[in-house]
Amino acid sequence: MALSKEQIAKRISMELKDGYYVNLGIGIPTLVANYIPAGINVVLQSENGLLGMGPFPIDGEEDADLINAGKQTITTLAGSSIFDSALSFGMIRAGKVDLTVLGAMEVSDSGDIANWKIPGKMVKGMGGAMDLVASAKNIIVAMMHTNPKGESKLLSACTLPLTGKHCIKKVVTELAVLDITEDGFKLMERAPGVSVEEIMAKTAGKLIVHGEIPEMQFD
Amino acid sequence: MALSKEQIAKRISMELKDGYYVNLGIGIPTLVANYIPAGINVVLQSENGLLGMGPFPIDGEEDADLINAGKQTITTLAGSSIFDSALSFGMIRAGKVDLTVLGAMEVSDSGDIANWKIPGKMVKGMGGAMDLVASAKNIIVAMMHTNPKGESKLLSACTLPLTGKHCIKKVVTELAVLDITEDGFKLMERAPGVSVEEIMAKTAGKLIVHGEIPEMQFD
Amino acid sequence: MNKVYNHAVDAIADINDDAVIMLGGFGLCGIPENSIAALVKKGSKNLTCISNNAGVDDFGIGLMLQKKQVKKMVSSYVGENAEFERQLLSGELEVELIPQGTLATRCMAAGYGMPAIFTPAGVGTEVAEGKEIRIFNDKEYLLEYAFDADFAIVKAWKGDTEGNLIFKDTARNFNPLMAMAGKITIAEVEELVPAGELDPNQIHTPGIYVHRIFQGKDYEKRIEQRTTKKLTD
Amino acid sequence: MNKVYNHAVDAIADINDDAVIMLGGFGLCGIPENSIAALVKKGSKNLTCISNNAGVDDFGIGLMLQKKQVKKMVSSYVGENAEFERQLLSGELEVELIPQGTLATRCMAAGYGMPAIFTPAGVGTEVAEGKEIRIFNDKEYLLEYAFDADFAIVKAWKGDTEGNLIFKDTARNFNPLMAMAGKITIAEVEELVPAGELDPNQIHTPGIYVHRIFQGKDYEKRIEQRTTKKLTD
Repeated sequence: MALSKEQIAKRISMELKDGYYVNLGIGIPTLVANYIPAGINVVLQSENGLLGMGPFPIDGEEDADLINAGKQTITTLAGSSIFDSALSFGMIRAGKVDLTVLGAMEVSDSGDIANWKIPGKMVKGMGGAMDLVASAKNIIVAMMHTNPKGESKLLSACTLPLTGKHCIKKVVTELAVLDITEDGFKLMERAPGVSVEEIMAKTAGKLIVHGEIPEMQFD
Repeated sequence: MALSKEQIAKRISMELKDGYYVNLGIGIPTLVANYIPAGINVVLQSENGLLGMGPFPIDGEEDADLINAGKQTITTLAGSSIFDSALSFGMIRAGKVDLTVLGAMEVSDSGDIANWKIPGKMVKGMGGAMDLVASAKNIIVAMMHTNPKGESKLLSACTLPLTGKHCIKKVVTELAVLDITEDGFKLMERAPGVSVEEIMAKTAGKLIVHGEIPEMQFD
Repeated sequence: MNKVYNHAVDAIADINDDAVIMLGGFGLCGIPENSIAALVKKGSKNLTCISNNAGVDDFGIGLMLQKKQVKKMVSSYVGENAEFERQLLSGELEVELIPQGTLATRCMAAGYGMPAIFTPAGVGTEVAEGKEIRIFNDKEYLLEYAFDADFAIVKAWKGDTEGNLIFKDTARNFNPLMAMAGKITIAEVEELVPAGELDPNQIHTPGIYVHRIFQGKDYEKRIEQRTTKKLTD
Repeated sequence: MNKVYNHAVDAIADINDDAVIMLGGFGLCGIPENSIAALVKKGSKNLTCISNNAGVDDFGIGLMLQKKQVKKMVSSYVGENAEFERQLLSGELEVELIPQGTLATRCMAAGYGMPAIFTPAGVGTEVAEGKEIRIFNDKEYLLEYAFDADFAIVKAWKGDTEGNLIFKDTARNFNPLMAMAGKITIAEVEELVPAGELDPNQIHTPGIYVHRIFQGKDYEKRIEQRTTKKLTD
């Protein structure tokens, strides 16, 4: 059975390690914060200028001066620090952020990503996405395997304007976990009950299937 | 009569304008701070990372954590700000410092300056001098007209390794005030009682003397 | 040298038609509300606005868009604004989209007197078109130029009469970067104090970068995405 | 993930022979006294030290020079040290002199992930020899590269268990810049507090840049040029 968005987030949360600094994009990536494994400490970065992003404020305690990169009111935590947006992207560019999770419209089997622009539609802008994908050492894409028309979003080459090239390391969809290797998408795990055949059918880019593909394990 | 070092400093202080941010080098330039004209407000920058440098502390109140670029214990003033050395040179490079005063071993008639290295002698380093001369819009050199051997320090070309090229705008010595123009040193003022002939004799670089040269006026 | 102005109207009085201005803030957080209101009142036209976002329809830079004062927006993200979209699609408004980190760093570069910087953001994308690419340590970088703005308008929490600024929480964002980058920098602050009241160690923007300062009033501080949880959560 | 160390000796235990290290401080102001003492005790040799100055004969990096631990100094100014001069003239010690602003900015560049920066400092001088020159707006600039250091060792006033740092007065100097630039950054602080005690708005170095932190002790804070005035002045 295909994963829910929450399950995709939960599967990605298993990639977190103690002491990681993590930047979570808008959408499914944001949900990852809800599944940080017990016993490990992860610091969330918000690229407008905050390390140590806390949960939403309690009703009535929201502060217009304290928002995240999604413009949501948030809180700080013990140990938080605030800085300007240049230092924020500076630490991203310098590789100090250990993991970046973001959504995508398309990912190619060579690690290209498209997630900011659809020709013919109003273009809102790339925000910090191009900086993040160009700089982060470790980027996981959280997205649906196919678009609403049922077409694969895992392609041999992106059709939409790129956000970045050769930068994505891993993709987690409702069907599968895939590493991006020199040889293309490498199928690592299947969603419980989802067949390798279904994943093959819905993956347009080069897919490598080696041996038995385990099902994802959730507690 | 040739100016004292204090008088050189005093003459330079007449170049200050209200609201100026000023960086003063070690030696005679430091003395300029003692002659800031009444009624104008000048903010002193110390390139290790301070705007609003105050006087030396009162005996017993010196603080090892508060020094100037000459490593002397100093104080802050109302309105001071502290920053790191990159921002300090950043504001210098960005042209935010209105006036820089520094000493020199040699100055050429095209505005080159040499003040950091004597071949054959132990070289201590350029410190911030190269940054200052390369970046400041308005640089005045405070120095003696001749070296201890009696040789002119105002040359057609520097003989010592350069600190910067085409950067000095004005030179104030114990004998004269000279602007550096496209045509060379332009004699602007004489020290009281010093003859144009003496200045000509002690200036090796190209010297322009147009009309009557006034004596410097001190209150 | 008095940097203190009494009113936003005076502080922005010489921002005329065709000026290139930077406006601090991220979304509606930390935007110079008083200065924007004064600019709307003054009515300067054909402005080029460098700002991470373009406000919403009825707040922030959106108010200037309503009055068709903006010729060009230089931003990283311009959603949340229907009038903006209308002007863009009709060709009345020009937009240059720049990656957020590049935008921030190009402001910083101006404040640090660095004419250009290198960033990998946008390599391999349409952002790189026409730009110089340079390889360092086997990685490609774009050469991006420092901004050159006639005015920078920023909003701080506290400021003093010397122009020193302190920002609060994530309302800091682009404000100190733009404060460094304007030929003339105008800061509006929630609280203006005499020089000497702020700790020199806690200044975010040294006064040397700030040419005009005034105490703003009636801050609305609108929240774009009010997200909260119940006390019982 | 525990960043807290109990002793300088543990924090610097893996700084071995041939390491490239940065040391914060300007003159003797804001130098990491405890870490230097631990390095002297450990006795690592052939170190390359990037530091604005080289201490004095019997304090600061001078203590490492006495034990001949330093192969190369990368500094802007190295006076005030007779043993340094002796080693330099005898060829035991290599020195690379760099303009102070360039030194600071090359540290900052590393912390900002910028592989290189442009500065006019040194144009037309021997500092420019062999370097790429580029003209922007009719002015010449040198291309200077970000530093690459194995370790950065800095001294702060206060720090917390997350590695956040606050510096005091001009003891800030190169410290936050080097803190950003080390592959591994070690911070010694006068006072180490639990996370949450420092105001997030007043952090000078965010903890993401700091890998190890310890509370130093017995700070001598020697003054190089004690200049004072009499109360009656």
